[in-house]
Amino acid sequence: MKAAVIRFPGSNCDQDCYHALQESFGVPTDYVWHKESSLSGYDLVVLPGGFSYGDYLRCGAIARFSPIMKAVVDHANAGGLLIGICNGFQVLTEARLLPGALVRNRSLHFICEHRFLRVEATDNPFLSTTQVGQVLNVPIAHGEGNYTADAATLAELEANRQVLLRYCDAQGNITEAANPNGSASNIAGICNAARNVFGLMPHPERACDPRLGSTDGKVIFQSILNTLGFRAVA
Amino acid sequence: MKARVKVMPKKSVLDPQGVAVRDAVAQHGLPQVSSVRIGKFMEIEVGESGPEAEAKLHEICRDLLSNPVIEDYELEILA
Amino acid sequence: MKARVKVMPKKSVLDPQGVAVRDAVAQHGLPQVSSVRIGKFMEIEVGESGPEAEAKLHEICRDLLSNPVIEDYELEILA
Amino acid sequence: MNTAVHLPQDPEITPEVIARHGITPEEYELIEKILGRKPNFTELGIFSVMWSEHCSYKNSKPELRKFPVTGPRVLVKAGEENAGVIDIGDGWAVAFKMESHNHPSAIEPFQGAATGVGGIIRDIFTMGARPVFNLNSLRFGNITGDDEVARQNRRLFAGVVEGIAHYGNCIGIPTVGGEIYFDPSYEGNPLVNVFCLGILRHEQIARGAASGVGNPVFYVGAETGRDGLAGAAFASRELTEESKQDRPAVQVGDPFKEKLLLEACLELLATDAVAGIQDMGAAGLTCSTCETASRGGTGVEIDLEKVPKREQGMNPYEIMLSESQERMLIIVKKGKEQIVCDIFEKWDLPYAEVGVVKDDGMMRVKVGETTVAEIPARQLADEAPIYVRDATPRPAPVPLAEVPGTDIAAALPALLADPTIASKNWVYRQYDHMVRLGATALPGSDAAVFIVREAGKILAATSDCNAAYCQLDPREGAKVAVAEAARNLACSGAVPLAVTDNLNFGNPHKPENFWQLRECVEGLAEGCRAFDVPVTGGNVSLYNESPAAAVDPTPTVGMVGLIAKESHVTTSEFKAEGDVIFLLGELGDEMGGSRYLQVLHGRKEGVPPRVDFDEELALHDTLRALIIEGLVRSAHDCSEGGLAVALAESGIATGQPLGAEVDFGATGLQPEVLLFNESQTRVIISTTAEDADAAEGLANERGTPVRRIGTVGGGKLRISADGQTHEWEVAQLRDQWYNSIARCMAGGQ
Ligand SMILES: Nc1ncnc2c1ncn2[C@@H]1O[C@H](COP(=O)(O)OP(=O)(O)O)[C@@H](O)[C@H]1O
Ligand SMILES: [Mg+2]
Repeated sequence: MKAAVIRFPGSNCDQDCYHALQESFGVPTDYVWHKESSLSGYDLVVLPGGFSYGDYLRCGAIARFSPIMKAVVDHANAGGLLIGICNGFQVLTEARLLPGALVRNRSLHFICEHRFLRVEATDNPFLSTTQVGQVLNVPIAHGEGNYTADAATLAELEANRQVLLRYCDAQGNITEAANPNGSASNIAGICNAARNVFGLMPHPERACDPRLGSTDGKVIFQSILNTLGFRAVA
Repeated sequence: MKARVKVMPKKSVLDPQGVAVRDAVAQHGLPQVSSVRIGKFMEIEVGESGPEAEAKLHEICRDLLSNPVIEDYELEILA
Repeated sequence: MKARVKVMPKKSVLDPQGVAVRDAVAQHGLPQVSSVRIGKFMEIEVGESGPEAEAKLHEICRDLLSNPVIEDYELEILA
Repeated sequence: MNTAVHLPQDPEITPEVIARHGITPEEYELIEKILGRKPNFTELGIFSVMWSEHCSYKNSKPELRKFPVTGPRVLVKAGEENAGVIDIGDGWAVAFKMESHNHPSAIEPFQGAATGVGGIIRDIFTMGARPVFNLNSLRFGNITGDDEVARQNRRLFAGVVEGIAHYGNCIGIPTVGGEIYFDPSYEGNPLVNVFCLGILRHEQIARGAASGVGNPVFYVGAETGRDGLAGAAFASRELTEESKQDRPAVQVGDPFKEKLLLEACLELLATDAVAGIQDMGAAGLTCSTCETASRGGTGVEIDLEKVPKREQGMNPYEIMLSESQERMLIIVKKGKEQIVCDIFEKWDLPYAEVGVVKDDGMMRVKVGETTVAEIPARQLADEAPIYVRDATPRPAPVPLAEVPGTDIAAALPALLADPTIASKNWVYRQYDHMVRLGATALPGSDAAVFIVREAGKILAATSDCNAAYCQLDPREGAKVAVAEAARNLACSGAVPLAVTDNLNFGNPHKPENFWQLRECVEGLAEGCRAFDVPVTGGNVSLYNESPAAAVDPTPTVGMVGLIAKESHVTTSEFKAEGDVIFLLGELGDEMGGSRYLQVLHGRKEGVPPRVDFDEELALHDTLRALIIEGLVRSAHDCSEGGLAVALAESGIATGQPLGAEVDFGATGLQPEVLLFNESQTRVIISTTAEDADAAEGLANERGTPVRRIGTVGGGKLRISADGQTHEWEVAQLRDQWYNSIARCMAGGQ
């Protein structure tokens, strides 16, 4: 299998995603520059975190029109696995590959800290190795991670079990206090109806090395690799 | 062609910045403030003009300058 | 009282957001775009009214809603 | 030779114009002598910025020569280039430096702090290094209370933090540590010192010299605008008719541009196309052209018509003095121009060939065929007049007659809630400190510990300076700053490598201020010699004055260390119930300049703590030996707030606070003195119960004072001494300490 990490101008978690895939899991991984137009041959496409185009206008608004995005959309429409982390999630919503939008954190502050996430559904390629209700400790780092959508969209997300991760406390309770940014229904990550596109604000790539405080992010990569039938060599 | 674009958060959408500013306005001597909504204002100058360019500009407003999921835009063509 | 406040970056202050958007507009079918400047637009509703409240609102525009070092504001009182 | 013309629209050079440029009559005479004629307006402007304190260090250079700058690890010395470079082994090196942006931050905290971060990052990648982390050292007036002054200080504080976060987060360089003090002396004049460290291979060191006559000179990065012009030492009225409004002193930073510039420059430096590279910081194009020429022993000629500009109608004076951000000057090897073009096209950045390296030692500025400035580069860049200012000693600090008592039960929570001591989580959670997968000790421990993956190295870094001590006794205070920095590194398991410093002082024309500067420099120099750490560079910021007086003298020390093995990484928080607590060092008794006196009694007075470097070094060596033996579970140095605060902090650093049962036995000390004195050379460590004897034995063997003072555990911090016991709920202490700044910022206290 092969993974692609897309580099937009202003991406800054590209190397971290590359590191997690290539070093922690031994997945052959390439950087793909945003001016490229093809993603053929890649089984997994990652839109990394950062500040694409400085996050000017709206986060992800300009990156969405990068040349590579046509190929990203085609990849998703063909059923390929696509994951957007943080700024990548914002790009996915701007590109309408995922519903809703991400707006300023309730506190108006950027927040960087470890947070607990509860797994809400496992019948998808991204959390297949976890249990519903499992609590993951994964860092967040964003200023605009406040997920919002109209009531109909939210209802549909719930009905289809497209909400994959919610902010919770250490015991797995979904509480107001556990919500770092004001996100609707404590949403931290969602997938599309076809369940092959996943967007999340937390950074699983920052939780793959015990020296960084948590390895709970690994289950997400492991699930993807299992789905793709990849056996780690590293 | 010169144009002005106003982009405002939809009424139904949460505007965290508006809420924070409303509270600050209340603290600052206008306690009866009931609402503040914050959007963007853009001034654009382009060499192109004519109906085709205007149509293009509308398209740009819809696709790039605003996000219809959360925002509405108003485009005013000046000259 | 209803009011509208427009806050724009001062003319020769760098507006990095405007520059990034200008480049994006150029890519989007209006290659002759020469300038984009981006500011804020606020709609405010307050219970207070009268000259005193208006003066207060001006003060709030200057101290809270804009940063006079790099921005100018325009306040329009609607009713 | 010397053909620079007078442009018709330029003002005449009158004594007033000269004075407005901050140039003295003697300096002006020297300028005429260097040129062999009168300068034109552009040339006068160029001299005024190059000979300003900021660029020439004309008031501080003789002092800076007192720092030790050499050592076996020094690859690039202080002052040689934009930042010093230090060997860290296996062919790897680090470049790091600290810089101030105090005045810009006072005017516009957000942009002032943001562009400060942008500037220091450029200094680092100019060296060919990839920036890997940032620190920041901040000082503000008081933020507690509901008066207008406190509100203003909170606005400054919030704006500065947001500005640092904005720039660092966007560019993707983690801000992993720092320090913040609040003191009335910084009212209206906050200090914003930012630090950046980058990593590079030895063979990647880039030079800021214009070498190779005939090589083309490239301008890359953001277009030039009128940014920063009103900030220079003159009124801008004469420049053109345009209103002052259009001449902002404030530069707006664009971290997105800088991210592209950083990637493009590093990509370019990895080719062999570059002969020299220099960032455009203060005095942008002026400084970069004359300094590269001076370093290269060459001349540089540029054509302003070719410079990418953001605004129309800029005259040579404006272009040369603009402080627009995110720009670099690159001397390209002839024939390799296309490589530069390709890379900057790829990154969608402006670039232009603007000039050429000459052999005549001149900085020559042209507009098309017209020469608008022509100045000998070396004299301009390196031969500014140097002043040795008068120094008048201030009175020696007066020993305290007695130590006022207090309600001890209330004193510890009050100290923990003091914003200077309280947790800085309100600040560092706004900073992305985790990007680049390096922060292994998260902010909150004694030093930032960072894994540099590309090099397989672990670095520790800290910034320290207790300016109250320096105010009371500048020399001793500066020594303490070095000792504390080294101690923070030792507590993290690191060996110090080198130091960068930022000297923040008041107006040097006031002899008392200049004396403070000199004393502090000599104190720092002594400290650096004692720990055998060279100073690799730094920054001087003078004229820091609050309405009342100069700021407290603040010689900030940034120190970087190396941790040999992963297992040596040590953090400050207690790890488990039942662990044994030791004090390494003496009980201490120095109360002068303590937070206790300042916070609880409103008194900044007395003789500040003294440091004995031999004892200090011996303690660090013992601590490192204990760490290497694997005996240390936690180590936390005693600084502001003394033993009681250090013990409390060790227990409350995490969300699961741990109490402790501590007994000092018979000490004969007044309780306030025992608990809150700030004597140096002390560290609280914890070990497992099994390792306790071994640890104690090893410390004894090495002759380091060691006391077994208690055990970790329970929900209370209980401290006994001389037959008295005080106790506190750790959950409450944690709340006081952890949430204090957030409460202040939510309005008052
Ligand atoms: N401005 C800041 N930015 C990031 N981290 C900070 C800042 N100020 C303080 N910290 C962190 O808070 C912790 C405590 O700082 P400080 O009280 O200065 O420690 P010490 O007294 O041990 O030197 C350190 O980990 C430090 O890095
Ligand atoms: Mg401290």
